[in-house]
Amino acid sequence: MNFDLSDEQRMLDDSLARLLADHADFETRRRLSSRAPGWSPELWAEFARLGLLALPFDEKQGGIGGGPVDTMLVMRQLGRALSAEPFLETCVLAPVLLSEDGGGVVTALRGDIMEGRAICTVAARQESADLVQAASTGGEWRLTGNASLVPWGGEADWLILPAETGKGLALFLIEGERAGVTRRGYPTQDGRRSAKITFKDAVAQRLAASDAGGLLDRARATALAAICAEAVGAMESCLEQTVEYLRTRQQFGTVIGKFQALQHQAADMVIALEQARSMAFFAAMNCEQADAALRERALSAAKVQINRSARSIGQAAIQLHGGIGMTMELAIGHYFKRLTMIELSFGDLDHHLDRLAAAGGLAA
Amino acid sequence: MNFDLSDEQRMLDDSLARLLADHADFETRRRLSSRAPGWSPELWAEFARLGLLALPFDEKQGGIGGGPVDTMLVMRQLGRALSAEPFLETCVLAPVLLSEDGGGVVTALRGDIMEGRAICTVAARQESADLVQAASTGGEWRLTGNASLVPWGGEADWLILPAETGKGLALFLIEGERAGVTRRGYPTQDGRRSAKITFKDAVAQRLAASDAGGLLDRARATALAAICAEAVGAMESCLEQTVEYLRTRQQFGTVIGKFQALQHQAADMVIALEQARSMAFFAAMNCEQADAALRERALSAAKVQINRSARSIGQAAIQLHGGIGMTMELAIGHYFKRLTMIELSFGDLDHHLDRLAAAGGLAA
Amino acid sequence: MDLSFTREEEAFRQNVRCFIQDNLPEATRRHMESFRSPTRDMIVAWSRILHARGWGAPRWPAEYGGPGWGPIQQYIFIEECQAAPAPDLLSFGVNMVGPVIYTFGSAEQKARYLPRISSMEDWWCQGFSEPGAGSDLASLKTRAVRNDDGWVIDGQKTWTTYGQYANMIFVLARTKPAAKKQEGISFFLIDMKTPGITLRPIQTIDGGCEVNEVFFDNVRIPGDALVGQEGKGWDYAKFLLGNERVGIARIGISKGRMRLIRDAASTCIRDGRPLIEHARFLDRFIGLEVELKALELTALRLLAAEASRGNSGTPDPASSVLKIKGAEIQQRTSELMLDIAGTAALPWPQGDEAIRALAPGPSWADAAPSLYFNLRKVSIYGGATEVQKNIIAKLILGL
Amino acid sequence: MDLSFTREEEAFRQNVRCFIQDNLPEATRRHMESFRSPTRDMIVAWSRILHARGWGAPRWPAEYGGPGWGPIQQYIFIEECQAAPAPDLLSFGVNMVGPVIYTFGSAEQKARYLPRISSMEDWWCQGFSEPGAGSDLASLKTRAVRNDDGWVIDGQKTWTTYGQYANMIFVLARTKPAAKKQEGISFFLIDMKTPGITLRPIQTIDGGCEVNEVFFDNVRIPGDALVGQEGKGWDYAKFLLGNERVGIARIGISKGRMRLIRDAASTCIRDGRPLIEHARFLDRFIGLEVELKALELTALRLLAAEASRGNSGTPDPASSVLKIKGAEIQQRTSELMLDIAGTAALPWPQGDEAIRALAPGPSWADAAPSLYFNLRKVSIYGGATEVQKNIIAKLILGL
Repeated sequence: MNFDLSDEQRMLDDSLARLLADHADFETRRRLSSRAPGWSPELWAEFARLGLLALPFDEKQGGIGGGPVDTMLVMRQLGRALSAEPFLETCVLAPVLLSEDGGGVVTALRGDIMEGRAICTVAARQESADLVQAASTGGEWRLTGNASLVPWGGEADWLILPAETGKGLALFLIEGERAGVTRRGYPTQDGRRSAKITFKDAVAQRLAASDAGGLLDRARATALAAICAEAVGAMESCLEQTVEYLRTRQQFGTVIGKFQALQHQAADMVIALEQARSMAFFAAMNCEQADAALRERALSAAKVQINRSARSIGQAAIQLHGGIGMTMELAIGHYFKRLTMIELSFGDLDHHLDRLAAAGGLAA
Repeated sequence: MNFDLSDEQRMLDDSLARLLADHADFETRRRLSSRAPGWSPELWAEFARLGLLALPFDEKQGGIGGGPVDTMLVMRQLGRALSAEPFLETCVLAPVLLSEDGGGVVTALRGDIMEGRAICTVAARQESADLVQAASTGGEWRLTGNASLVPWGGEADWLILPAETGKGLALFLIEGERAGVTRRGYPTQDGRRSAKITFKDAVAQRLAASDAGGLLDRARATALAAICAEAVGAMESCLEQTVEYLRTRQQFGTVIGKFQALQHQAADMVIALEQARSMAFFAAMNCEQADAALRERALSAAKVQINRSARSIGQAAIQLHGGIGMTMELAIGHYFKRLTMIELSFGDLDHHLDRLAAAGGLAA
Repeated sequence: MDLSFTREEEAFRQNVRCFIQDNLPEATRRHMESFRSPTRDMIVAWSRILHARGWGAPRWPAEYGGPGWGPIQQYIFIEECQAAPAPDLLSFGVNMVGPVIYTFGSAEQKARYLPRISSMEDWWCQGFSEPGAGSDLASLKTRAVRNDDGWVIDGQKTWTTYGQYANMIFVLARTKPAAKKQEGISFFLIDMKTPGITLRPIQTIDGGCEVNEVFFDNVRIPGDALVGQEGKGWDYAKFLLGNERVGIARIGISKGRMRLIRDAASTCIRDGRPLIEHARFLDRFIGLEVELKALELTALRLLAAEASRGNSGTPDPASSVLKIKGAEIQQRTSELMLDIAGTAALPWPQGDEAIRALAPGPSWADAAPSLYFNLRKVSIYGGATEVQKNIIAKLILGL
Repeated sequence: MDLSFTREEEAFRQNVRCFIQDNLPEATRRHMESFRSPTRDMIVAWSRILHARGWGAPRWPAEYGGPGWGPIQQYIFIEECQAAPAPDLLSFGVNMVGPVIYTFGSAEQKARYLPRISSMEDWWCQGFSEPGAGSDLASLKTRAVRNDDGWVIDGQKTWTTYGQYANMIFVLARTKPAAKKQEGISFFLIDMKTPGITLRPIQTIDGGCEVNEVFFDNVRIPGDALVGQEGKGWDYAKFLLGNERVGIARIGISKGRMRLIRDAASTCIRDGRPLIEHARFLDRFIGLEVELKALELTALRLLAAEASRGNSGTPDPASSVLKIKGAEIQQRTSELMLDIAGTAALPWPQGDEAIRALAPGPSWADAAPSLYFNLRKVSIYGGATEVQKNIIAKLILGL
């Protein structure tokens, strides 16, 4: 066991941090979030130049072959910078779902993603109301149904989604602008965008996958670990902003960071952050675990801790900022909102507690 | 609605407070608790002189006819003084259970209780393992079975308990020293005493009761409200002792009560106490409520709050005292222990949350 | 000691309830039931309905146009309104500046302002906080300099709720710059249309623009804008804030919200069962019900104590308990709602019904996170939780 | 970065586990499993078993008789011992005074004491706290005055755990009364049989007498009782306490206790079902499991960081996180046990098996409240939670 970064990892981490510091300051971020697409295509191009977009793809497929630790590093930095770029969808979920398909379209798409030419999102919600039907006629698959709350669904070039074929679940790939696809995008609470997508006899390509459900679960697990790391980055930033505020804000003739009651609340934030950080590591350690039961248990435990820490750190950050923390003008509120939405993503607290309870606990 | 005491109540409250201040200081209390009976017969005699022991009995039966508010006042003072006198059993539970019986033995017992000559306890646990069997032969009722955790069971002159007659539950009265009764007393965690009692063909008197189960429930409700008030008294004292300690203990060159983090913990104790105080009132308001469902819901809500406040106040009191709070030499630890045992008495937190859940909530 | 409501009190409650049932506009009720803030028009319309009934200033003595109710009646009235749920009366008028005016104001100020407050002809807002004076209100910097026929105000206020709707503002300003912090502060009543006053809305994290910055640039006001004595403004402000602390616990609102939460959780199906039947949710719901019941009784105890000793003018420090716990409970109700909404809380339609229709979940789902974000303020404003704990430690415990 | 244990580390764990399984006396294991503190004899016997295997001082470097393990191995070893559950090695010897002696002591002190520590021939206890110097340890008053051939100690220590079993005590005493608080304190090694030392046991609220007051009345000790330099005692004490902070989180003990709690809750039937299947209990259990897993990884991260940068001698302030959270988790495990025991926790048999048999519930039921009461200490000793938060605020956050 060691927690040291390799030289490559350290370099990646540093370069990304610098890149984000240069291109993703809070004011830029705010301006971007006010209209579609909601992220910065320029920054995305920089991601491509940095090799970030090739990171999670297999070396055999022309990628860099990064593992969960690399994803964790990247997502943490994105979390720190409140990045809204669709990395999670395009470079964490999609690579797993595309991984078993060696066909021409997919190979081309992989290339496009790695070079920053294509954004690919995934409709991976587990709610049954969202299940799309797929019918095969004349060698063509056609999709009919609705997918709601698809992140960047209105803006992505490509969309991957599970659909029911009548003979079980399969994965499909479809272009965003395809005939029969209606996309209605809208803003979300955290300054990002989502969409409701309606399919009506829309021609789609079935992805090769020996076990579509299993592959989807693996993709979700990888994404869950990734979003835990994003949350840790956001929490780190919350803590830093709060400490900076405590160090500078004057009330009652002194900086408020001298008040012991506030110091202790900040100390509680440190503790919650350390616990969350540990469980983000735990998620990364376990998200590629072959034993699905062990994997899901570990990931649920991680999300439980992340959610609890996110809630307490987010709330404390606002409380310690006082009124100014309630305004859209300061970054801290945006972090709080993003953390709240991360809590709800890939299963909320109840979902993961239920999963652990059904398994009889973490150590069962 | 008004929360003012009547003149009589104010007088009772004051006299009792003075009496306890004179007779029930902590050192006396500690000495008493080290051996049976565990309480002070002298103080009990003073209770009788004060009219305390006649308080809960009906005026028709020679008592004073006090209500739940009077009981609340008394129990709060007993809680403040950490009194171990068996008032709850003899003067809260027993009067209800005896209330429907006008026979000679019971009339005499009531008189003896009011004049301080008899201690009467009640085996009122709801656990089925404790159900005693009653058999009627030749006009006599004989009890067989075990009763565990009977408060002051080894010392009381009389014992009331429910038993199964074969035709339903009935209430029985029996002398402690009766043939066929084996009593094995032992100390409890809060410096009081309890007993396991074994009955073997022990002759007992059946108490008149139109509905023994209902009467028992009413007695338990009255006792639950009473113990809530005792808890409030104990919590008040915990807070006072803690504040006094914070005002006098010096560390880092100042009294520790100047540290804001400790001040805020003390403020949290105030909040928990006020909430508990309110729910002790709520329990008193509702313990004689005729609608059993409403009554039980209200009492469960009260006990939930009392338990939560008791736990947080007790723990905070020890924490704020530091090491010295961990010792038997200081009163505070004894209060903490008593509060912990009150949490477990007449239904713990789980029991009352379950009851509220089964009823669909407090307002359902 | 009588711990239940008297027959008269119960009859009073029934009377109030019936009036609200018959007179609260249905659209307003429905809007409030979907966990949204009332609009300006809803507040004005409802205030005028109450005023027509003589209930436009429920806490005021009869001589100033109030109904002359005691604290228990006032409490019942407010609880019934909040549970309806009806919009709150505008606190800045009836609960804040009104009592200051009738307690410390001149005869002329009383005659001019009080009727217009209870009839909601004037919309008042508050000019207390400043960018550098939040919890530490006494460090405020806005200046009022005397000139020939009045005062000239310069400075900046912030967190002025509903400033955009207001035609009047009450302001704390420093009239003696050299005096010690709390001294030399005076209390002014100012017409918002006076030249030199400008407003800048502040968008908060729930997406709303309830609050504003207010700038005073060489604002000339008449001499009779001053309330009471020059330099006594701090005392009047303390009186005002103390008055508000029982109401600020928002117990009636929390009770009404708990009822709506129960309804929502009864219709929201998770894993084949209504959410309200899930043990974890029910436990949290019940835990909150118990705390809220306890808080309600704590408030009643405080009111009863006030009723039997008479209002001393200075707030009972125990009201800090109400403020802290009331804030905590309000925040926890919004967390329950967020949990009911689940992922349906993600979209941010900002009032666009077409977008709302695209999202899964109940129609109020987007209101849940907004409320959750918005209610972070309740442990910050009106004396932050930390400040209230300082008050308890100092004034109740003597630490 | 490699976030799993290496094959070598897993093999090491297996090796340790087998040794414990084969060598831990069955009666000791059973005693520990009923949530009771080990007796003196159990501690001594088990320490000697480990010592015979060469593991009597698991954290020490090889040159002083330790096994020369790295931090991860040390962690695995301690975790396996605590999970067994085996008695802890006596911390005052191996983890506290031992490292002080081999880091700051003279060659002669090392030779004399270290072997007797790892073999448990000496039982060490701690003389740090005083009645007026708890959290504020630096205000201690015990004096050491130099005389011809040594020192004379006068004063009073308290909270001396297991003082009744000890033959040696390490003591902080003031050698320069005029110096500033932290200065002028020195560190001494003292034989408990020296005339003038008396002990008074302190009974704690769990009923135990683990701790003692120790009185020093004109106690004459030799010159070589001083460790390192005169006046540097405060630095040595900080080194000692910092060393202890990772271990003080008692993660292995909490893990072992969680296993026992799971077993207990699986056999305890409530309303016809094992308690572990009740949603509320299971939620609390799982919540604690998650926190404990997180804390374990936090500890490993700290150890790994230490392993890769080398022990600097000064404790990482992040170890305060471990101390706070470790204490909280220990306390919460005991609350879970209390809840399992329910009313069966009421009797207080104080070791009397006949009384224990009279009470309902499992045989460990009376140990539950004792443990609950006893573990209140863990957020007080070794730097109270409040002091640790001060450290975090100051040293990590720079506030």
